[in-house]
Amino acid sequence: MRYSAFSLFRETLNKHRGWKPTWRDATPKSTYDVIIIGGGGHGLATAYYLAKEHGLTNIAVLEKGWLGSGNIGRNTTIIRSNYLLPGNQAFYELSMKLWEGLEQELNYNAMVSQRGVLNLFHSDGQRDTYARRANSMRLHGVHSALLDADEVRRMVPILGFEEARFPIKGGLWQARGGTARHDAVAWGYAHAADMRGVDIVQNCQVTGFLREGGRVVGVETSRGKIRARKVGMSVAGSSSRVAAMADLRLPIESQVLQAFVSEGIKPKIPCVVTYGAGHFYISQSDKGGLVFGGDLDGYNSYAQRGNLPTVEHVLEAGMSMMPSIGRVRMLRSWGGIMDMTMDGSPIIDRTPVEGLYLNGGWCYGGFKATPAAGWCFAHLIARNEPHPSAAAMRLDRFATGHILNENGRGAQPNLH
Amino acid sequence: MRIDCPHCGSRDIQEFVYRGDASVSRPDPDGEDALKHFVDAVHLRTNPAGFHSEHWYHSGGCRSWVTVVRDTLTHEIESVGFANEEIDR
Amino acid sequence: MSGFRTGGGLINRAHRMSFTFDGREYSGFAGDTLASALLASGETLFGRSFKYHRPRGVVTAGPEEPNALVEMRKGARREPNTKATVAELYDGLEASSQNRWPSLKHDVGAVTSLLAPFFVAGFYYKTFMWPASFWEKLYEPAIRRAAGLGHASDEPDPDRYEKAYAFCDVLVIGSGPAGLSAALCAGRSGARVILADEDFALGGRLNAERYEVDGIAGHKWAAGTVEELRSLPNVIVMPRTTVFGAYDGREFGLIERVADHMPVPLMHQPRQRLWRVVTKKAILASGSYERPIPFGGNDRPGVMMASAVRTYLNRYGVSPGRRVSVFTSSDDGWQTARDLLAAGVEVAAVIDARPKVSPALADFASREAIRRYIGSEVVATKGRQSLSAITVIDKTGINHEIAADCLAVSGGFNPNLYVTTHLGGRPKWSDVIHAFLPGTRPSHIEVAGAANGEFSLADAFRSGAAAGGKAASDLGFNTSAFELPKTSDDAVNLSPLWHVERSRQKAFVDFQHDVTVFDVGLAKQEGFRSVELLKRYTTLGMATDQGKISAVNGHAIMAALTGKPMEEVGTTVSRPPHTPVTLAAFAGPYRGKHFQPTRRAASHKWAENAGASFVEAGLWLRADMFARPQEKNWLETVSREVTAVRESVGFCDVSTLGKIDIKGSDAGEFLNRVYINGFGKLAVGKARYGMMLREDGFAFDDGTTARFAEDHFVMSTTTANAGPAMQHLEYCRQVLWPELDVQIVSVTEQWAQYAVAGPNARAVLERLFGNAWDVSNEALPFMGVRAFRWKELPARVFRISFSGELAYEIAVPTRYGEALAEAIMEAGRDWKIVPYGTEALGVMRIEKGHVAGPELNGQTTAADLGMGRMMSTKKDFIGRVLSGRPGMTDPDRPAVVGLKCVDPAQRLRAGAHFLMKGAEPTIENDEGYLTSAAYSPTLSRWIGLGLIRRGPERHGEIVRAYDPVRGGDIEVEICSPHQVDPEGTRLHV
Amino acid sequence: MSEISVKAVHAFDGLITPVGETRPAGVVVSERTELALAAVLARKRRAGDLAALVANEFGCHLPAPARRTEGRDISVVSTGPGAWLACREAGGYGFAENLAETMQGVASVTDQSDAFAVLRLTGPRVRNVLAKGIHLDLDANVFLPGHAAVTQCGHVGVSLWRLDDLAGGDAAFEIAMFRSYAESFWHWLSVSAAVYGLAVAAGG
Ligand SMILES: Cc1cc2nc3c(=O)[nH]c(=O)nc-3n(C[C@H](O)[C@H](O)[C@H](O)COP(=O)(O)OP(=O)(O)OC[C@H]3O[C@@H](n4cnc5c(N)ncnc54)[C@H](O)[C@@H]3O)c2cc1C
Ligand SMILES: NC(=O)c1ccc[n+]([C@@H]2O[C@H](COP(=O)([O-])OP(=O)(O)OC[C@H]3O[C@@H](n4cnc5c(N)ncnc54)[C@H](O)[C@@H]3O)[C@@H](O)[C@H]2O)c1
Ligand SMILES: Cc1cc2nc3c(=O)[nH]c(=O)nc-3n(C[C@H](O)[C@H](O)[C@H](O)COP(=O)(O)O)c2cc1C
Ligand SMILES: [Zn+2]
Repeated sequence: MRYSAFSLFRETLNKHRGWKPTWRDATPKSTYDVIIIGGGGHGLATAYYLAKEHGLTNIAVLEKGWLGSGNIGRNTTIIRSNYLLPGNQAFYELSMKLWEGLEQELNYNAMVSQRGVLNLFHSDGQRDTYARRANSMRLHGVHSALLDADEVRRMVPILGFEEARFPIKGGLWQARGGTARHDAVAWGYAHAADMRGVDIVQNCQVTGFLREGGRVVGVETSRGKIRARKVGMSVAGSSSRVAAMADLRLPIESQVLQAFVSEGIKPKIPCVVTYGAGHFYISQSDKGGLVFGGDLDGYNSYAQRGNLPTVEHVLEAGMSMMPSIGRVRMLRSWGGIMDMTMDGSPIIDRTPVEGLYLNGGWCYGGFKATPAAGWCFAHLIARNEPHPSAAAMRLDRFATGHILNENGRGAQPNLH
Repeated sequence: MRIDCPHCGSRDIQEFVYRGDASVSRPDPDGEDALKHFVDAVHLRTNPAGFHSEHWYHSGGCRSWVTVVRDTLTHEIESVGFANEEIDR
Repeated sequence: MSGFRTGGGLINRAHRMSFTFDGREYSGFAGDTLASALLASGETLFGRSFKYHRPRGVVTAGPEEPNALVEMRKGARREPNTKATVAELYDGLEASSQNRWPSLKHDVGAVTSLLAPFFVAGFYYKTFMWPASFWEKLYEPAIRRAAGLGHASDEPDPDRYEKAYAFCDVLVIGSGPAGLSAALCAGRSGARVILADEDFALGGRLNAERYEVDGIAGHKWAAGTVEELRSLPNVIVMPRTTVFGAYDGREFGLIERVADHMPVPLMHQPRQRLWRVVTKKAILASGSYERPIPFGGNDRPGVMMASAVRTYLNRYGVSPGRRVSVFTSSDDGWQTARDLLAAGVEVAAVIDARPKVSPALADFASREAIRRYIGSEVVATKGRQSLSAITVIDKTGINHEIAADCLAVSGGFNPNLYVTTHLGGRPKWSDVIHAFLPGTRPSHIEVAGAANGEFSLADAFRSGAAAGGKAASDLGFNTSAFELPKTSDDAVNLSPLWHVERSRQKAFVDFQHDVTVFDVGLAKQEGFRSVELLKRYTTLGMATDQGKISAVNGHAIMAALTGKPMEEVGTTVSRPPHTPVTLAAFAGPYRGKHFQPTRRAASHKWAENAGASFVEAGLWLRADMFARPQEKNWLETVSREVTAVRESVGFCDVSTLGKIDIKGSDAGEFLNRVYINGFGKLAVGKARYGMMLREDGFAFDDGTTARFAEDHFVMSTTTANAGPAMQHLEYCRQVLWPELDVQIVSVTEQWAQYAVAGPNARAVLERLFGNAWDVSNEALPFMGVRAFRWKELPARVFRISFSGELAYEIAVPTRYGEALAEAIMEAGRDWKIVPYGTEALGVMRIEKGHVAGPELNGQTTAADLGMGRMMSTKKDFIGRVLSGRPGMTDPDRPAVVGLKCVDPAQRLRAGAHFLMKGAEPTIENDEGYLTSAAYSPTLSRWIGLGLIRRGPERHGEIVRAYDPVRGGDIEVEICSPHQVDPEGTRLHV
Repeated sequence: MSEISVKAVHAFDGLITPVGETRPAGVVVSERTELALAAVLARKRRAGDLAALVANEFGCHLPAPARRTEGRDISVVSTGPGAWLACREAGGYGFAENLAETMQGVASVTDQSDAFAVLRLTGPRVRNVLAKGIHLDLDANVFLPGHAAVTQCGHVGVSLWRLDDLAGGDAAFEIAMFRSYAESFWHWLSVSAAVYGLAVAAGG
């Protein structure tokens, strides 16, 4: 059903009796053309673009829990396309373009909010690194700006300029960056995919692969065997576990990343701000909560929760960056399982097992990638060849040495 | 989380730096297929959900490298020992 | 006006306190909360709800409060969303209402209430999509302004916060009857006990009920017990301290509100203290939360929890109303009626939803002549901004309107089990108590009392004592028999009532977020059936109270709608913090200037006096230049410093570079394996430049390493990498090659080390050291090192050079660092020696083509940095094998070159990208980028280092340094990185 | 050229001052400026010989992990596997040099006298202060005289050891940190101890 101010008005008169499920609660069929494992943002977007751009209709998305229970439901919602390396930047810009028309495309308000992203810097060295990045963005045709301390102060006066251990010297600004309502992205893609006939199956955990002659021909699930010509994995933090069912080892470690939300307050922070002297980033949700996070806890974990030292580090940086948030209270903390790769960049590629495709390794940056990841993964599955914008995100890059390491920290996932 | 350092005793994880899977060892650089083995050792991980044997460095303490066997589902630590039992103490 | 002060209560009537709410003056007593004092003054309207801006009053008497949120204090100390029910009254307290404009009584935002039929759950996902650009401009700002409750101050929080650590055998969470008896049992055994309670008064429900314990009033028993506990040396009692989370390693997070009950903290006192407590056992005795019954108009100010009404009566001596009715589905509501009568308050009616009540209750009602409606429900309420009447539908279906200014509601109790779930435990449904009980949980957490669903007072004592005794004896302490206090038993006899179906008015499940019973139904209809989806779609349980009193009702309604049993429907995950915790408390003292420690070199004060400015280098502060008053700008200063070094002599503190002592009979072999070049054969008394890779083949760190003895090297690392380098070497030593005899220790801090550089450097050293050693070129040639004595002190000299000039680095023990700086200045006076900072250092290393941080950025290989040929082919070393991957040896990779501006008047900036002349500025035409730039006073132009595709083959070519973010696009010539003295003759003089 | 004098500057020079109400003081502090320190790292497979040597030369055991022992004119703190910090009052730079000679081939010895700044902390509230920075159980019955730890205090790495109690019964600790951190450490200490009163020991 189509959503609009008009349908809302009509349903209000109708006491809202006519609303249909946002997506059907499908029961799995025995065979599909394509099965996507994982009902997160990426899996749902992939299914949607497979249907819309590649004309496939016999598609299922299998989700082990409730829709959106993974990282799409627990991220800090930052979207941006301000990457350094060409292998990444073109991809994230494709994503940004897709974000910009997303609501109209999906007929669902995911509250994409281009309020701007400000990355602070504190030294000449950091400034030069950001200049390199900002110029690289310009070469991609993407606007970027390098602000000095005064311009930053005008934009966000409540930053900790005074008494700073690492004084703010300026910032990298991307006006088109911002946030989106994370859950609604999942629901919107689910809604739009469902409208195109995609089966979205919740509470259906993939427990193994059906293989014939080395090829994957379907999956075993908690709800029985399901056959498919092609199977795509979009399971984020579970990539290694699912890949292991196909006897694959991936260049991935699963680590926990925490995020936090404060009690709701009146508008205080106009854009997304990240700290350059510590791990901290913050924005304010439309509900008024300050949504913020920091660094990984730093060890392998599937527990979906973290520990206090990280919380303390995050807020030591947070209070240094924005000392007036001190008397606001933390309402809730949670964790997500990050599929951290060895170079901090993702993988969208075929696997060595025929019929099995991999979209993973999104580390803590895959929310902004959602539309483009779906777009490129759909392309890969449908055409069996990488999309040009994701051509660098190959699985064999570690063997060939074509590393995509944005921060230069090396093959150590917890340092990205 | 606290790690029972075999030298120092029970310490907060803040004192430790994590490195990762302790089951991978440095391949023989002169062996056959050394390149492939190095690619795998440096990059591929079993990444189990459950017990994981991993290296931590007690940087804020005795500077030992220790091997911790820990359940990645519960964070429960089963054992801690020096990373290389050969090391002189 | 409706509430009033009755007699009794645990407040100190001798200590009157005045305070303001929305600018109006009120008074209360020590021991009051803001809520009790306002209720006593007859206020009913406390705030406005989140979405519809509906008038709201107090619902509870504790931290589970959804409605009565206020802004406390003013100015920089203003804090939003404080629950009036836990805000301890102090003299001069200032509070104001929030989420309303212009005033609490007249709130324009309340028009949204008229639009409520549109504003059902999730409406915004369906609209505001057209035109697309209106979202940021119009819709979103409007939504953001309407949302959000209170205002935070924009000024930095002026208060201080502290952190602290504690260890104990038994942590008891909650000081009600269960917690007190647990603490007593464990404490008397000698175990180290910490008893924490978030309340300022210890005793839990003992302070709120009219219990008798061992023949005395319950609160007196509590006070006596607390006194005994405080007298035990092994017990720590912590009031005003919330256990907000359970973490791994048997650790708990606690927040102690040290000074929130005062206008400002005392001198030297923190406002709050964040505790991390590691315990062997924990006993959760956190009690329970009473849950409401959603019925039409149940959010009207005056509708309260029945147990809260008792708390106000018994603890604060306040009746929230003059004519109170009770709506209950268990015996507990009757208790409220009893207490009201005892306090002399009129009970208008008791409405019990159960078809039958016990004879005892019936007797009681008859005896007291209470109007009672059994098998009946409240379906509607009346009143403008506070309750004036309720509508009851009796079991025959007849409506009765009953005048009442307060309605006490009791829908049963939910154990406060949240802390048991923080480590992944899941609650389990109990059909006996019709609530969730602690389910799976870590073995070190025991639960007692109401938190464990043991709701009677006797059970609380018994289970608390048992848990405390067991914890202690499990830990090997001798526990003696514990005589349980004598009390009456009170049964609950609950029949759950999840909502009143016959209501026509809006029935609220989540008060703060305005989630109604209708919204839950809509969520179900639209497919959001999992309780987690229900939560996210409707925001049920996402408000500042985290659904403590509302969530289970919502889940039960969903269970009924979907026809599923509660154990299958389950409940949402709760997460720390248990109740909201001030952000600043997590930061403690480590914020602002003290965010990270600052490391100062021995010359710091000296440099400060010499006019230095400083720059952060990791945690260190380093002098970046020594400006003179007459100098116009930094460029003039830096150029002067460079010129002084190039023409005469300068000196620079290099102490912050990492220095690592490497000793042992295998030290040479060890270095061979970590450096790409050979060190095993380095002669004693010599130093060599070395480069280390990571195992993945990328450059890790560089520096010179000197050999002082066959079995003794001193390695130097970059300042930033000193720690990681140490860690890496320890890994190599301990894990990779434990068979080697190598010992390493950081000596960075042992030595203050200064570079003395320039054509006159030797002359200065001669003057400085006299005949302590032979400074001639023959005796100490380039790359020679030596240890010697200077004024009885151990000292070292290294003839190495970063500046490209004749240079030495001299090291003495750190406490003499300042003395050495002075001595060098003195010795160099005749040559007009100048101190120089990191800026000049940077210029000179660029002139000399020495790579540093901007080139060693973790993305470059040794070959990229022009050191491909340094990689030994005779030995293995870390990173050798993976350096051979095709992507790493690709000749197209950008490699390091020097750059100079074609037009000497133009300025270069690092971060510019290289484009061919005439090429379109697109990423396809990107050739590389400028890593470092500096004005070279030696060459009188801006020069730089850069990484450019096939760079070394392109010397002499002119390309563009394209820097659109700073408006730059200038021509530069590619050249050798070594732009000054490329032959290195100056080094060897 | 005039004669160059070399004056030592100690890590806490100019920093140590009383804080808060100090009658009576909860914590008393002094800097141990004359302590000579040396890192002693056993050579491969020579730990046994080193222990024998130390017993012979100084009449004390090499301390077990997390312990400190005192011998003739020396004290030794365990800092890691095969690693100790040897201390001698007024040992000067000769201390490490002589040790190195004595231990030739058995241990690698490195002078650390100037690397660390050492404070002595005593007083009735010393544990309360340390508990604000150190995540270790310092209870009087748990962390005993002769116990030692290499750990962190706030954000600063420290070595800590407990001495015998003072005559009046107050506990006494010494805490060592890299000297460049002195100013930051002092800030932490003075702020944490202010409520109890921080006094400077006579002669300290
Ligand atoms: C705290 C936090 C903050 C973050 N912040 C940001 C940010 O600000 N910006 C940004 O761009 N990114 C951010 N991210 C990263 C981003 O959330 C993820 O990269 C992205 O959501 C991953 O893609 P997804 O949505 O498809 O993953 P998910 O939502 O995790 O989807 C994967 C799904 O697969 C399902 N699944 C797993 N195994 C199976 C199986 N065997 N069978 C069936 N289904 C299975 C899971 O249940 C899950 O629903 C953050 C992540 C976290 C945790
Ligand atoms: N009549 C009924 O139906 C009924 C129902 C439930 C409870 N009760 C009564 O309640 C009492 C239960 O005793 P109890 O000891 O189990 O609970 P309690 O409610 O008396 O005490 C719990 C205490 O824990 C504290 N607390 C809760 N969470 C905390 C946290 N995270 N950190 C620090 N402190 C925290 C509270 O401030 C409170 O003081 C009995 O008196 C019982 O009769 C009666
Ligand atoms: C951007 C964002 C905003 C959130 N805002 C709130 C909020 O206002 N209130 C709340 O209770 N939880 C909020 N949450 C957290 C969720 O309740 C929940 O913790 C998170 O989705 C992870 O799920 P889990 O805790 O159930 O594992 C928010 C989460 C995100 C990602
Ligand atoms: Zn240790």
